[in-house]
Order: sequence, then C-alpha cells, then structure tokens
Amino acid sequence: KVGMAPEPYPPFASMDASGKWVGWEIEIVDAIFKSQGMEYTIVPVAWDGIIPALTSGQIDTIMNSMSITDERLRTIDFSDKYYNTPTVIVAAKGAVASPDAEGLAGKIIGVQVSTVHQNYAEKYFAGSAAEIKTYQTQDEANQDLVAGRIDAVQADSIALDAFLATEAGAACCELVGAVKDDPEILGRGVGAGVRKGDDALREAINAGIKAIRADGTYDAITAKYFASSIYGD
Amino acid sequence: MTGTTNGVQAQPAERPEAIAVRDLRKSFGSHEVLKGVSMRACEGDVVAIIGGSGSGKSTMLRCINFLETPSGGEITIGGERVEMRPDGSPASRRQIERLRQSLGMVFQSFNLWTHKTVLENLIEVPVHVLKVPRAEAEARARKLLDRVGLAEKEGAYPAFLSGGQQQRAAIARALCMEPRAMLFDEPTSALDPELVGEVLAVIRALADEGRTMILVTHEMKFAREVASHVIYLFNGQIEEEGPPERLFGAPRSERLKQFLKSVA
Amino acid sequence: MTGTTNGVQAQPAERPEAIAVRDLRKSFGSHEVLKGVSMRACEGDVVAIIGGSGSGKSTMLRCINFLETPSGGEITIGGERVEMRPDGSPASRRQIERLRQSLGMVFQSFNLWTHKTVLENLIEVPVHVLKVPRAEAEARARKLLDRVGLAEKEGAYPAFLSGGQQQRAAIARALCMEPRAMLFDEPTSALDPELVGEVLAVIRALADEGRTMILVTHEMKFAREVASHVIYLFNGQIEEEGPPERLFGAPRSERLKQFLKSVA
Amino acid sequence: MIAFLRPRHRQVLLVAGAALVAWCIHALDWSWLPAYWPLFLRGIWATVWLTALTTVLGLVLAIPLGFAQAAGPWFLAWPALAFCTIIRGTPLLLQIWLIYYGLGSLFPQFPWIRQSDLWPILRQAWPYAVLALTLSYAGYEGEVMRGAFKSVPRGQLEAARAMGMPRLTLFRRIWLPQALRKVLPTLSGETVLQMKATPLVATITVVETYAVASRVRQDTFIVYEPLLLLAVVYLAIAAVIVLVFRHFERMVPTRTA
Amino acid sequence: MSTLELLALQPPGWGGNLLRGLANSIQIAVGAYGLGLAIGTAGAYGKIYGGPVLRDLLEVYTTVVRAVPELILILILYFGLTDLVNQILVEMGRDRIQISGVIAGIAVLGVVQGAYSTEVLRGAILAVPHGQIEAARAMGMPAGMLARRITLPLMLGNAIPGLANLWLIATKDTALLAVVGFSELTLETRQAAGTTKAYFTFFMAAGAIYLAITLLSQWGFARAERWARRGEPAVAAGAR
Ligand SMILES: Nc1ncnc2c1ncn2[C@@H]1O[C@H](COP(=O)(O)OP(=O)(O)OP(=O)(O)O)[C@@H](O)[C@H]1O
Ligand SMILES: Nc1ncnc2c1ncn2[C@@H]1O[C@H](COP(=O)(O)OP(=O)(O)OP(=O)(O)O)[C@@H](O)[C@H]1O
Ligand SMILES: [Mg+2]
Ligand SMILES: [Mg+2]
Repeated sequence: KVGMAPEPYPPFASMDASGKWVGWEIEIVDAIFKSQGMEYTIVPVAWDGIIPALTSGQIDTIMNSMSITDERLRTIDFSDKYYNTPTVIVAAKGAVASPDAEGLAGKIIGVQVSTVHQNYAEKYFAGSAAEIKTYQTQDEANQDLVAGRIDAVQADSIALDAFLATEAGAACCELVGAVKDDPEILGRGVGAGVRKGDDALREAINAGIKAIRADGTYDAITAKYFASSIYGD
Repeated sequence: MTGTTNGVQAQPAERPEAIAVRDLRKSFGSHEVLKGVSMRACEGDVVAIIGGSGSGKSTMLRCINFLETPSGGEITIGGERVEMRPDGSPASRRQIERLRQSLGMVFQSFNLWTHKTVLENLIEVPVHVLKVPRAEAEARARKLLDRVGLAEKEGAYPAFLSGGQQQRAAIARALCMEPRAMLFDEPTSALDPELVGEVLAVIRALADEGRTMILVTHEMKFAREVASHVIYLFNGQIEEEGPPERLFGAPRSERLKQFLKSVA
Repeated sequence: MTGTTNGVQAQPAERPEAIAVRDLRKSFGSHEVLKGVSMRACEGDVVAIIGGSGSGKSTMLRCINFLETPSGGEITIGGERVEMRPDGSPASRRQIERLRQSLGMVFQSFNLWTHKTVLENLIEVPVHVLKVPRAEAEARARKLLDRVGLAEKEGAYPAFLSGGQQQRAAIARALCMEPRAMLFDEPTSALDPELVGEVLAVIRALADEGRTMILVTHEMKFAREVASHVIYLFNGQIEEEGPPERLFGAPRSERLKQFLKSVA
Repeated sequence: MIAFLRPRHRQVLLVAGAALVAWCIHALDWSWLPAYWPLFLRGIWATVWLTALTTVLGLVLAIPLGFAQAAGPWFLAWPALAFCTIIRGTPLLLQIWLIYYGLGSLFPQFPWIRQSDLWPILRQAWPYAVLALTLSYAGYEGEVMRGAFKSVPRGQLEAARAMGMPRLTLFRRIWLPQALRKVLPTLSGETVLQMKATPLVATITVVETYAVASRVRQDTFIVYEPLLLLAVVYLAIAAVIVLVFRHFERMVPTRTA
Repeated sequence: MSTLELLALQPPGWGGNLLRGLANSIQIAVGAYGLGLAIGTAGAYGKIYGGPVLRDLLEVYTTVVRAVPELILILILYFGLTDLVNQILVEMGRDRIQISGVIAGIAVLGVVQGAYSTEVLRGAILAVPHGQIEAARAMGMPAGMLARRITLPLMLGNAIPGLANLWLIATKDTALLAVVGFSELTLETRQAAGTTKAYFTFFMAAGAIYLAITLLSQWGFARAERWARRGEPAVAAGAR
C-alpha cells in the first residue's frame, strides 16, 4: 500500500477531476512496483496524517516527494533517492546579484516551510539576509514575490521554472541561478519512506529504482513531463 | 387541623390529615429563615399564614413542596412522609414528583411560562403530566378562565397581561390540575376588591369539596373570612396561632397586637 | 387638582400644576385600553387611581412617563407640555429624559436591576445620571433602606429577596432620586399591614413637602387614608372621581357602588 | 489553593494528571526539544498576543454590531447583519487570503505607498493577520451579542428609562452589563476558538505555536510529541481564558432553580 | 479552460467534485453537530445540577477538549487508538480492525462541538428566570419533561446565536477529515485549485457555496429564534 497525499503537487502527483491519480511520480511508482512484480494500491492520506498512517500500518510506504534528511531518518527509513532537482533562487528583477550570502544580504527571502530549502536558507543566508519568511505553499511565496513583500524565493527549479513561465512571474522576476550545492542538505534527494526495520520493502524499492533507471523506463517517463533529467548526480 | 401549641378547641378529628410539617428549619447560608416551624392541616382546612415581610412565609410554603431544601424537620403530605436525605433534599425524586402533582401552587411572582399562551399554561400539566385528554383539559381550562374573567385572554402571552390578569391566570393554572391541596402565596396581592371576593368564593368552594389549602396573605380581612386556622409567623417562628376569630379578636402576643394595630 | 368632570369642590388653586393629562388614549393593536382620560394634579396632591384589574391603570401610569406611546392626547409635566409626534411618540428625547428624572416610578413588578445589589440599585441613577457625589448618594440610600427596614439587605442581589423586600427596595430606589413627583403602581401589594402603614407615612411626608403623587392601588382603605383625590377607572374611562370621603362615602355610579360593595 | 484541593476527587484528578505527564516525559521522544525551544517561545508569544489583541478589538466591534441588529434602525441593522453573515459565512482562511493577497497586494501598486513610512509596516504580514482575525471574531460575536441584547428583559430597561437615564448611560450601565452576563459562557468558548483559529495566519507567514509544531513534525517526522507540547501550551492559554471568564461570571451570583 | 468549463459538473470540470465534497461535508457536519448538541445538553445540565465530582470532571472535559487542537484528537483516536487496539488484537491472535475515518471524524468533531455547546447551553439555561422552572417543578413535572417542555424552549432564544455559530463552524471544520482521507469540500477545492492553478475561481466558488449554506442556515435559525422568542415583548418597544 502506497500512501499519497491528496493535496495536489503537480506535475508529480495529483488527482484529476474524475478521481484518477496522474503525474510523474505516479508513473514512477507504477514502474518501480511493476519491475519487481509487486501488487500495490494508492491510498490517499492527508499530509498531516501520513506518518501516523505509515507507523500504524495503514500504509506501507510513502512516495510523495519526500526529501531525505538526517532528522527524518531518526524516525523512518528511506529508500535510495529517485529524484533530486537543483535548487535555484528567483528574485525580483535586478534585486539580487548572485545566489549566495553576499547577493542576498539585507533581502527578505521566502521559502516553503519544512523543506530542504528552508534548512539550506537558514544555514547559509540567515546571517546576512534581513529575514527568512516561511510559507505553507510555494505558490504563496511566489505570490508575495509578485506583490513585492519579499525580494527572493528559493525552491526547486521545476516549481520556479513553472512560475517564471506564467505571465505574472515573467513580468516581475528573473532567475538568479542555482545555489552552491551542500550534499549534507541538498544532495540526498527524494526517496520512498518506509517503516523503520521494514528492510524487505526498502530493498525491493531500491532494486526497482535501479531496474527502471537501467532499462530506460525512468528516462522515458521523465521525458513526458520534463525537458531535462531530474535525477540529479 | 389542630393548633398544637394553642389548641383551644377540641375538634372532631375524623377528617384525615392532609399536610403536616414538623420542626421545619431552613437556612440560607448563615441566615436562619425558619427556626423550627410545625403545622398540621386536615382535608378541608384552610390555613392562613400571616406575618411581616421577610418573616419566612414564602420560604415555608416553598419548603412544603421541596422547592427549597429544608435544613431540618419533617414533612408529611397526604399521610405519606417525604423521605429526606441527611442534607434535607428529597431522597426519592419519584415520590416528590408524585406528591407535587397533588399540590397546586400559586407563586408570589406568578411565574407563568412566558413561551406559552394563557390557555397553554393552564393545560400544560394536565395534558402532559397527568395525561388528561387534551379536549377535556381545554374545556376545563376555559371554564376556569371564564370564572376568573380571563376568557378573552386565553390566546395572549403572559408578558402582555396586566398584573392582576397574570395573577388570575396563575390561580387558574393551579386549579386546572385539580390538586388535592393548594399552596397560595399571596394570591390576591394584585387583585381589586371585586376579584378578591371572587377568589374567596373559589377557596370556600374548594374547601367545601374537602380540599386543603395553605395560604400566605397580607390581607387580614381576607384571612379572617376564609381561614379555619391562622398562623402568625414572626422571625422564622410561630409566634401565635389559632382560629381566626380568636387570633384577630383577642391576640395574646404583644407582637401580634402590634402587627394588627395598623389594620384596625 | 380639580376634578374636571365631577368638579364638586372649588379648591383654592394657588398651588402650581404638577401633572396634567388631557384626553389620553392608548390602544394595543385593535384593543383600546384607554379611551380618553383626563386628570390634573397640583404640587402636593396625592391622586389615587382605583379600578378593576385590566381597566388600564398601569397603562395610564406608564403613558404619563412615556413608557408606552399614547395613541392620542396630551401630557403636561411641571407646566411643560411634552412634545409629541403625530404617532404619539415623544418628539424630543432630551425633554423626555429630563422630565423623567423628576418622576420617580415604582413598577407593579418592581423591575429591580438583577445585576446590581440593593444599594447599587438605589444609587445608580443619583450617581450616574443626577451626578450626586457617591458618598452622599450612599448615605441617602442607607437612610432610606433603614427607613423601609432593609438596612441589612443592602448587599443582597434582588433575586435573593422576598417579595415584600423587593417592593420596598423598589420604593426606596424611586425615593432615592428625590423626584418632584412619584408614580406608584400598587406600591403596597406585597407588604404586610405594618409596612403598609410605613409607606403611608412616607407618602404623607412627601406630600407635605409639596411633592406630587399618583398612585394605583387596590387597597381602598389605603386610598382613602392617603389620597387627596380619587379616580375610579372603568374600562379605560373615568367613571367617577372626587375627594375620597365623597367617593367612598357616597358613590354615585352603579359600577363604583358594585366595586366597593365587597370592601365594606 | 488549599481549599481548592480539599475535595478528595480533586486530589485524585491531580495525581492522575501528574502521572500522565510523568509517563509522557518518560516514554516519549523529546530529543528535538532543545533545538526548537527558542522557536516555540516565539510562537507562544505570537499566539498569546494575537489572541488577546484580536479578541479585545473584535469584542469592541461586536458590541455595536450586535446592538445595531438587536435594537438599531434598519439602516444600521442591515449592514451589520450583512457583515456578520458574510464573515460567518465564508471560511476564515479565505478571508485571510483575500485580505493579505488581495488587499495587501493592491498597496504595492501605488508607488507613493511603497515610498511612504507606512510601507515597512504594510509590507509585513501581522497587520493583515490582526485585521482578519479581528473581523472574524467581530462577525461571530456580533451575532452572539445580538441575541444577548435581545434577551434582556424589557422591565429592566423600562426601570432605567422611567428614571430618565440617558440612552448612553442606560446602554453602558444596564443593557450591556446584563447582556454580557448572559453570554459569558458562550464568549469564553468563542475566545478559545479564536485562539485555535490563529494558526491559519501561518499561511501568511506569521509564525505561531501551531506553525512551530507543524514545522517540527515535518522536519523530524515525529508525530505526537510536538502536538502534545502544542496541546499543553494551548491548554494553559485556554485555562487562563476560562478562568478569566469564570471570574467575571462569578461577580454576580445567579439564582438557579 | 474557461471558468465555466472548470466548474462543469462532468470531468474534466470540477463542479461535480465540489458538490460531492459539499454533500460529504454536510453529512459530517450534521452528524457532529447532532452529537455535539446531545453531549452539550447533558454537559450543561451536569454542570448546573451535578455534584462536585461531576462538575469538576465536566470542567476538565470542556477545557481540555476545547483547547486541544482537533488534529491531535483525530490523530490519537484514528491512528493511535486503532494501532493500540490492533496490537492487542494481534497479541490475542485476532484479526486487525479498521475503524471508519468518517465515524472517527464525526466522533471527534462531535466531542469537540459538545464541549463548546456545553458552555453555550449552560449560559442560556442560567439566563432562564428561575421562577419559570420552579413553577413546573412545583406541579410535579418529571425532570426530563421539564427540560423538554419548559427549560429548553425557554433558553433557546438565548442559545440560538451561539449554537448558530457552532453550526457554521462545524460546516467548516470538516476540513479536518482530509487527514483520514475523506474528501470533503475544502479538500476538493484545494485539489481543483492546485491541479488547475485556477486558485481564484475555485476559492470563490467554495466561498459562494459556504455563503449559500450560511444564508440558508441563517434563515432557519432566525425562524427558530422567532419561534423561541414568541411571547417576549420586543426589547426596544415602547418609547425610548
Ligand atoms: N403590552 C401590551 N400589549 C397588549 N395588551 C396589553 C399590554 N399591556 C397591557 N395590555 C392590556 O391592556 C389592558 C390594561 O392593562 P393594565 O396593565 O393597564 O391594567 P391594570 O388596570 O393595571 O390592571 P391590574 O390591576 O391587573 O394591574 C389589559 O387588558 C391588558 O391585557
Ligand atoms: N434564595 C434565597 N437566598 C438567600 N436568602 C433568601 C432567599 N430567599 C429568601 N431569602 C431570605 O429569607 C427571608 C425570608 O424570605 P421569604 O421569601 O420567606 O419571606 P416572606 O415571609 O415570604 O416575605 P414577603 O411577605 O416579603 O414575601 C428573607 O429575609 C429573604 O431575604
Ligand atoms: Mg413571600
Ligand atoms: Mg396594573
């Protein structure tokens, strides 16, 4: 049983109007389990309840764009990563010179709460930036960037590319660039969460990821959704 | 009833006892309102309680049907002793509900239900508690309303009635239950002399039917005309009691003399 | 005051007029309660209004200080005519507030403020409306409470008082304003004979000070003793009026005779 | 305090409560607490002042809103009714969004606002949070106060009118106190609700206790412990609210039948 | 897609989903509100007439349940409790059970609503003049009937505004049930908005739906209040 939050997170996972799951992640899940010859069902559980659902056995794994971090590893286990997108800074036109501490000095930065981006921003920019504001969703951060309440946002490139493609985004803002990598925070990518000690499932998923990367299924699915690879290296 | 303290006349005691109170005590906090009051009323008796304002008359009436929890004493209604817990509260809710159904009460402040019309006030308990058929209850209620001169107000809500009209409705409501005994708390305070005469006639008729009445009143003339026994309450105690002719004609206690002086 | 209809005696009219009512009418919906009532009271007069329950006594009193909106007629207080809109409501809120401050009122249902203690009830208007210094108001209130025998209840909330105690508090509250005129709606209905005597004394003292009083009462004896003029209201009209001795001694109207019969 | 603890059952309750706390401390995972403690303190402070400020402001608004509906002329009653209906009829989250992203994003379009001294304030989120929460509380409590004003017995007001009490004095000394007294229990509940509504302002970047707890949960995937701490904090604030209202309620004794 | 297409009842329009979410929301709200009223009535009576132990227990109930966020209650009940029960069942060699998310949701929201309505009803009952209740008692009305025929109708006028607020809160609090995977109006709205990026359209649509519910409820509650206040003279009547 695979847990997915019904809160939409396109293009990775969302439900369409007829209640069908669609998205990159949905196809990847399907491919991984098919490759291992395993049956699965997708169970919708709200993000708030997804960890208790896992630990209490109502679902067996979470494959919902969940970033791997040290702190989380103390509570649950993760499979190997199955994607990892570059982290970029987008700012109001001309406001920020470079995607580093000097460039962001005195600026207000918006990030989505409890993401690796928040952790990164707090580690590298907290000293120089005026403030780091946390938003519940990336969309809200983007909206405030448009409204001029914040100077820059930090997020993964996929979300911000989509934002810059919109009319409002194109009008106000520009891509400043990717931040310097920190393998401790950004390098681990997104993995499938499993109950601590459920090694059989974890190994199976790892094997599945290896298999679909090896036989090209992964790249085929990715090509349907994205212009470039999102596996990261 | 027999005046136990000042029992002057030996009555033929063939009538059964209706309400008896023994050594009733009641305190509100540290304020002792009733300091041991005893009383006995047989069927057909009309006992009038008189006394100064704040002497505990209403409290006594309210204790008899346990609207107040007595602090001590004993109450017998229709020969049945009310079971009390050590703290004075009634031990059996069932018993107290049953006994109350045989006791009509007219409150000093009327207490008509504001969300019901006059007619609905009258038939409420007969229909829903005593299970009298509605048509029968309504007929009885209309007759009573007619008798107290409220026939045309049967559809009015209490808030739109004059003081005297409310009081008459309250009396009719108590009568509509056809109780075996009635507790009246100043039932004529808001009535004009004509209506007082009417209420007097009603009480006499009820007494003749063998019903028992205990009534608190400030109108000595009324007490004198209607009562078979009068109790003078002073400061939570019975100061003097006896048949009305004796009590009003030849009061013994200084206080009662003083109290009655202004009436003469 | 002079009885305009049955004006028998020609009084020396040297005292100024205090309250005058001309052709007062009041309907509730289609029910006409007052059908043209006129009345005049000079300073120091005590006018008693008697009449059957529901005859419109309270309504008349309430119209005088505009708690009810008259349907027609004219009201003059202290020589000042109350300005009325065509619909009978007072035209000037200021005026009506000012006039009311000189009118004390005791309600038939007391209407003590439940969220204030007895003492607070008494000093509320003197302190917050008439701007009497609090200490002075309290002293005056305590004296009044003492006079009506409520000294020890000054800290009690109205819900915990007996009926008579509430009525006395209401009387004291009206007196505490030191009004030039008083409207009493059955001020002794819940009082024992002793206290009735006390209230009578208070009213006499006030009249001697030149204050005017209009009082509704059911106690003919009380009306006889205290009033300088009596009005008998029947069915929303003045059936008969005159000085008490004449009215009670030799009533002319059949209805009044009937009404008084039960008193004798 | 000693009197409070005298009844046997209170001692039992207290022991049971203490045992529960001891078990929680012993059996659950609190290793994350030191790292997040300063954040929690800031969150608690935000919860407290947001709740306190918006309930006071909201009540001040609610009183005229309720009074206009209960006894006002139609041209005051209708707008008040419309306001209360719209506030109560739409989710608070939507209102917060509209005020912050709608109203708030209008301002930057005017350069003179951006240049003015107000901009540093308007640029922040908390003024919008306070505004939205205040209006919400006013809307709900306006309805409550409407009923309260209506249920003051007429005789109580007539007594005051008969003595020539000016309208404002009557309102201040008789009508309002009696109305408030009737709804104190309701208001205490609504105030606790207001406290629990404050987390919604996290969507506009105001960080309070709930947001901190959520953050801990997302960061560490520890499920129950941050929420328990949150519950304890809320419980403490709610207890204060309940006690304050209970105190007001006890100021005038009620005669119960 | 145009706004109309977005809101169409058939997929790919989201209108049908919104309406289904609405139906679910109302179902939960009605259940929770009803349960809350039942608990609230009992709680209010317990607080007024109960013994000291019952009163203190109810005080703990109302304070704790009102203070603790609903999310915690539902997590503990739905996940924690079932987990515990299942562990015990497995120990005993029985099958695992699975409580329905809807029932859990109604139970949690109902218990919370109960705590709020306890206080609303307590205040309303205390505002009933004591004489009205005594009159019924003096005529021997049994306690249950007294509550049904006298106290509750009389206090309704005082309680309705507070109860109306609670009902409106109940209709919105159903958002909580997303945690147990139940799709109600809020969740459907978020899905529609997030998937199509047409935030404004869908939030306005949801707002309009809520407003419609409110207007309808307002009308119903106003009628109930008029009925409850029959016999009460208008407070502002008479000269000012
Ligand atoms: N607010 C009201 N709405 C409708 N009818 C009313 C209202 N107030 C009084 N009435 C009616 O007007 C008539 C006169 O009432 P009023 O209170 O003046 O009588 P009253 O002479 O004071 O009688 P009582 O001696 O019983 O107090 C009564 O029939 C009463 O039912
Ligand atoms: N619920 C109460 N709490 C506290 N004190 C009370 C309560 N009810 C009555 N009292 C007090 O008890 C005393 C007796 O009251 P009670 O009502 O019995 O007097 P009463 O004889 O009926 O007087 P009245 O003729 O004025 O009605 C009064 O001093 C009163 O203040
Ligand atoms: Mg009494
Ligand atoms: Mg009258």
